[in-house]
Amino acid sequence: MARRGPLAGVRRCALMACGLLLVGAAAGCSREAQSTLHASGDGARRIEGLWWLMFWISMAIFAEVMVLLGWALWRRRRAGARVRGGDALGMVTVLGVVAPLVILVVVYGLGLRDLDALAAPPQKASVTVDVMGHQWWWEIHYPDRAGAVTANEMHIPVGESVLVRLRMADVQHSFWVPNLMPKTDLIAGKLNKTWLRTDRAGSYRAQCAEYCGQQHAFMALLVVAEPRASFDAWLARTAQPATTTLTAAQARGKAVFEQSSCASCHTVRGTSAVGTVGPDLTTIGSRWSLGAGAAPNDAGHLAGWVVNSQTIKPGNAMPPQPVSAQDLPALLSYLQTLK
Amino acid sequence: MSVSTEPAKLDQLEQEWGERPSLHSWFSTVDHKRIGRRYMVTAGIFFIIAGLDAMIMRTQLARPNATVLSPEEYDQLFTMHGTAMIFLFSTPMFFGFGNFLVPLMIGARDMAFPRLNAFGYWVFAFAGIVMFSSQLVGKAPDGGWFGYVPLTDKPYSSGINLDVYSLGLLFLGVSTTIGAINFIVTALKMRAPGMSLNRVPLFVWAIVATSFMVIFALPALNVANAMLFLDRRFGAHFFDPAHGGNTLLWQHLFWIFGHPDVYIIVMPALGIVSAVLPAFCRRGVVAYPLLVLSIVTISIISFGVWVHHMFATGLPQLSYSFFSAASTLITIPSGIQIFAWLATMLRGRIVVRTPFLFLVGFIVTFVLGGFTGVMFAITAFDQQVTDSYFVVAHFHYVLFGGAVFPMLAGIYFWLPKITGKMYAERLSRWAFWLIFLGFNTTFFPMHISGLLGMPRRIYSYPGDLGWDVWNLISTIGAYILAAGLLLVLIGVIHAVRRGAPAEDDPWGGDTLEWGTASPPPPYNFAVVPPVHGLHPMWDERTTTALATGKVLEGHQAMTTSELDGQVEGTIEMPEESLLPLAAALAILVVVLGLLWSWYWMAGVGALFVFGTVARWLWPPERSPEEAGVA
Amino acid sequence: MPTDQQVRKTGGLLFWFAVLGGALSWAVHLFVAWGVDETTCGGGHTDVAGIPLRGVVAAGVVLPALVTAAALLVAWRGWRRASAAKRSGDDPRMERTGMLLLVGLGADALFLAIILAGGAAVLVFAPCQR
Amino acid sequence: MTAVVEEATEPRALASEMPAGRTTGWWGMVMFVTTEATVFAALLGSYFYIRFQSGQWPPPGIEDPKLTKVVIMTALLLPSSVPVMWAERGIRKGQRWRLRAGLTITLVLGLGFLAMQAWEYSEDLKKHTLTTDAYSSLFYTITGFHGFHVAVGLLMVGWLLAASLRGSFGYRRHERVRLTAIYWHFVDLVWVAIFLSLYLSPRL
Repeated sequence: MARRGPLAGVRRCALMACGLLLVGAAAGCSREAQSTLHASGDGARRIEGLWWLMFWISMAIFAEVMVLLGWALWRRRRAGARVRGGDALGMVTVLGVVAPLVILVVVYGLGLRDLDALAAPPQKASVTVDVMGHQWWWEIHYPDRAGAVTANEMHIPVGESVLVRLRMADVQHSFWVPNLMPKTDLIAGKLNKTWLRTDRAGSYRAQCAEYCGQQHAFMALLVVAEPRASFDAWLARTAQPATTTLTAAQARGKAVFEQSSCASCHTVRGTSAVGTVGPDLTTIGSRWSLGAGAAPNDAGHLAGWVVNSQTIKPGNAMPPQPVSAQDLPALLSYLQTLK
Repeated sequence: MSVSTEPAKLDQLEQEWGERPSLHSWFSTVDHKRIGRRYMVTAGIFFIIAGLDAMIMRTQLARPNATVLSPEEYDQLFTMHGTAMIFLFSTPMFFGFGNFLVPLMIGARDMAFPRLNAFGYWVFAFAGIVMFSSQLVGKAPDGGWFGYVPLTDKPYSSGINLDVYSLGLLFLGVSTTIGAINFIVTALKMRAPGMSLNRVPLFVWAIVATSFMVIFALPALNVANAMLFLDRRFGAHFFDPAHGGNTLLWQHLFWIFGHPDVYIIVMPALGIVSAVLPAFCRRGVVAYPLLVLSIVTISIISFGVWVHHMFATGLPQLSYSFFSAASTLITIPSGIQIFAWLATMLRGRIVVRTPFLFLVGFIVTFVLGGFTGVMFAITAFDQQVTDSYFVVAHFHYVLFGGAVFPMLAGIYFWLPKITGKMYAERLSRWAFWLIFLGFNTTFFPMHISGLLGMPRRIYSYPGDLGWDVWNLISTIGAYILAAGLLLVLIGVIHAVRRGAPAEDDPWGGDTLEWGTASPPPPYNFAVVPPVHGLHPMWDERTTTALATGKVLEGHQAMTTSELDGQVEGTIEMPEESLLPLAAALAILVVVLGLLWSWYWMAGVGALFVFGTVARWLWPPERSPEEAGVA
Repeated sequence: MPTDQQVRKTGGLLFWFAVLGGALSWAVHLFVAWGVDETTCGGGHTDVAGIPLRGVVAAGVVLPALVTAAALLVAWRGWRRASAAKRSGDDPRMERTGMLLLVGLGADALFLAIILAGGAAVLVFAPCQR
Repeated sequence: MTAVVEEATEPRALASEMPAGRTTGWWGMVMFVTTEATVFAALLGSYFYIRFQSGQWPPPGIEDPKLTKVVIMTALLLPSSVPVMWAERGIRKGQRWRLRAGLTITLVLGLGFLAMQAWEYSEDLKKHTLTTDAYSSLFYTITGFHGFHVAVGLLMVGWLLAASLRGSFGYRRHERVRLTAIYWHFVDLVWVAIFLSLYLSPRL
């Protein structure tokens, strides 16, 4: 490692940089790869530009240091290399103070400009979303549309700015959508605001970025950016209570749901279940996952979750449910009708 | 080297300063060399335990959705890994280096307060035992090393885990503060005659600057931990917004300590680099005043950068920018140091040995860590990647690269002086390459998984996010790194047991510790050497004085003036005593009493503390003439 | 003529002002500019006892900057005279004084840069803009 | 004045050494006092941090702390630095009786302060306790921590008194008296800061 020519250093860095890009693009195309290097939101794209600028400046200075180091090590092999006196005040001042000062002031200035741009969206926010952080899931409200309550999923119209108001109900969390916007923490007793805006439709995975206890790892949410028309349709569906016509089995499932302990913790608008401890389940059928990203939303995992969610997401607040063998399929079929 | 003309006087000194190797003297020693060695061994053991914590975590994270660890176990492991590495390994290890080397480098016979030094070690050892034993019973702290409230406050962390955290750190704070005071007073008052401030070795500058940072940083942590304990145990409301408290108060208080603390960890290591480099470049480090400038300015600015840990908490952007400015411009002193070392190599005749290899490894990793550090100083970019694996990669590059590499260089460099035995060169070369390769394989991929949006402190992750390959590489790297560190351990144990006896000055170093025997006699210097320049051992006036000068007899040490090292007089050094151990045990009783809510026991312990300290400082019986009565 | 004792005392004061002046005024800058900004915005006000917040913060930048510039000048003057004296006499104290004044010089320059960088932010951001 | 500045930047003046004679014990105590002062600075900093961000201060339901008792306490504690200094100057001249007298007076004044504080606490605790709200938590922690420091100071003075009765101090050997004096003056200064911030400033 010690005696590499300067050229090898630069080649290795270029190789590494391409590796980075390749990986960013390749992984998963149905859902956008969760990555800060694959930015499609205004905020994240600006920071991505800043990152590549700082990356290349760093690689240049790293090459400079490697050249100096390599030269010093290479020089020692020459016969008669003798100790030169002097204090090299000039070299240390120029390389160690003047050059870094110039680079730092430029980078600091760009940083100020980008930070200023992050403060407010380009045009006034047309949609407001209230997010309440819980220990280990996200409660989502759309104040403009009465009754529009969901969990771990947030839809936003493409091309429009969305104001996101952040509160928390227990401990500190952090709202981070890597592809769209740098993170903002949810602080006790404080209302924090951030905004999202993207021109590219797609679903972007987001995750809590402040250690908040055992299941901090599985406190994800999906931000779905879609054209205005489908956004309005989704919002209407979400705001609407569960009124789909039920088959006999599904009706029995509904009865099981209302009499058992489910109703004491969960709300399904349009039924007698009004518990507020757990998430609102009115549109559980159409959600992207169970347990804020802990398991995919299909019949098998739903059954496993209802019977004993501690096996999938240990430590979460939902105790195992004693649902009898014949009631379970009815309950599942009912839950899947809640679109 | 220091064979004086009067052997009789040497035997007299040996008899007065020496401690018969017995169990009693093991517990009652006040010799800074024995205490320094003990600090390093204990910190080394804690490093191994915290390192094993990291290995288990890396095994859990090797594959997605792994079940090696439950979330609760993982949380305790990552908290103990962070807390132990920062509090129980790095600062004590460098206090060990400082304890052993500062008196030798400044030509003193011991630290200014030898018994206080022993007391500091015992308190550190007991605090470490208390914190690690909580891990054995599964009650280790699990709130992260910076333990943000409200998660670490009562309703959300009801176990005793966080009481272990706050009381353990309060207990440890006693030892760190005492060590810092001891270093400052030793460096100010006990330098060899002639050693004015511009002739003080850079390692001593680094240790004294670190001590001043400890003096001004630890109080913020102590206040924060005291408030947390009062909140948790007695229902105070410092951090409870419902009753007028403020959760950001914890973050401010913690990070006012937190960031100076990471410089408290790195600064002694930078001092070690400046102490080891001259021996392998056959010349002093260039631009000595600029290096002193960077040590002093880094120490001061480190107190004005703490809010860069809180850039995502929604404070006014103008407040952020003051700290972003200081965090960005603190790079310049680091830049001065890096280019000064490179200039020293360029202007010197390099001799490649293992310590020098670790210095090269240090420069490569610390420079990379420095770049990502500057990136974090820019608020906008920090908001995107803070609390992700990118920050995990950054601080391992600057903490492992910046502190552990120089520490390993220091261990190999001073092993002959500390133990009197030489290490095996071939084995240590293998150790270096394994560590360098393992380190980069472990932590470089974390930059990438961080940029791919992987948050830190997650016990597991789903498989479809593109993080798997990077985490697997990191785990493989961790095993290589562990192998390298194991080779270091084997090399040191082999050297101590069966190594070749080392000469007094195997490297031709320039600082005064190479003027003593290996290992140094109990009294260090028979003749307190006059200093005439920055490199005493390369200055024949000092070396001849060491050999032929006048012996300072008795259990005496010389004190000199603060700025110019003019001789002021001599002071009587205290004998060995068991009171430091007794006082440390008394405080342990108080801490355990508070931890288990046996408040009467804590009360009794407090009485014992007063009793032992009163006895410790009790002045000797003096006749009126001797004391001087009008 | 000022007595020798008076000169020695002022010399000591100026010496430490040159070495530590930058650090102290930067600490005051941080305490005033950041402290006032965060607590005032946190409390929801936009002025401090009638004075607009931006004015107070700007004062928290300009005044410490001036004090640091003064310390820088004293350090520069002292360093030049000390290094001149060092070359001529052999008083070992000159070396120590020269070195410490050089450290003071560098430190004051660095702190001035930090205060000015903070000042630039005052121009870019509204005081309570989040 | 410019003449002095002109002279003072003479290299010879700039290089003046600080007056010699500070012992290792003196520096040790000064450093200890510095770190304790930083603890109180952090406590008072937290007090002002929370105070400036909360609306009404002290919060509704708790009226401003009454000044009568506190003024007496200040009148007890601040003057108690005088007998300590008097005692220290005395022992410097070898007068043991002056040391013992001075220390005894300091002890009495200090105990008076603690008694008054206990009395004040007994009344305050009827209105609000540590667990009422952040203001009370801060109030009791800061004043309690200072009271603890006064108590430790009194233990040190008592210990000095015992050692001097046993006859260990004279004009040659009295460093521990000087160090205790430094600590005691520090405890007074902290009380001035607490008095101004906790008791006086809410009224301004």
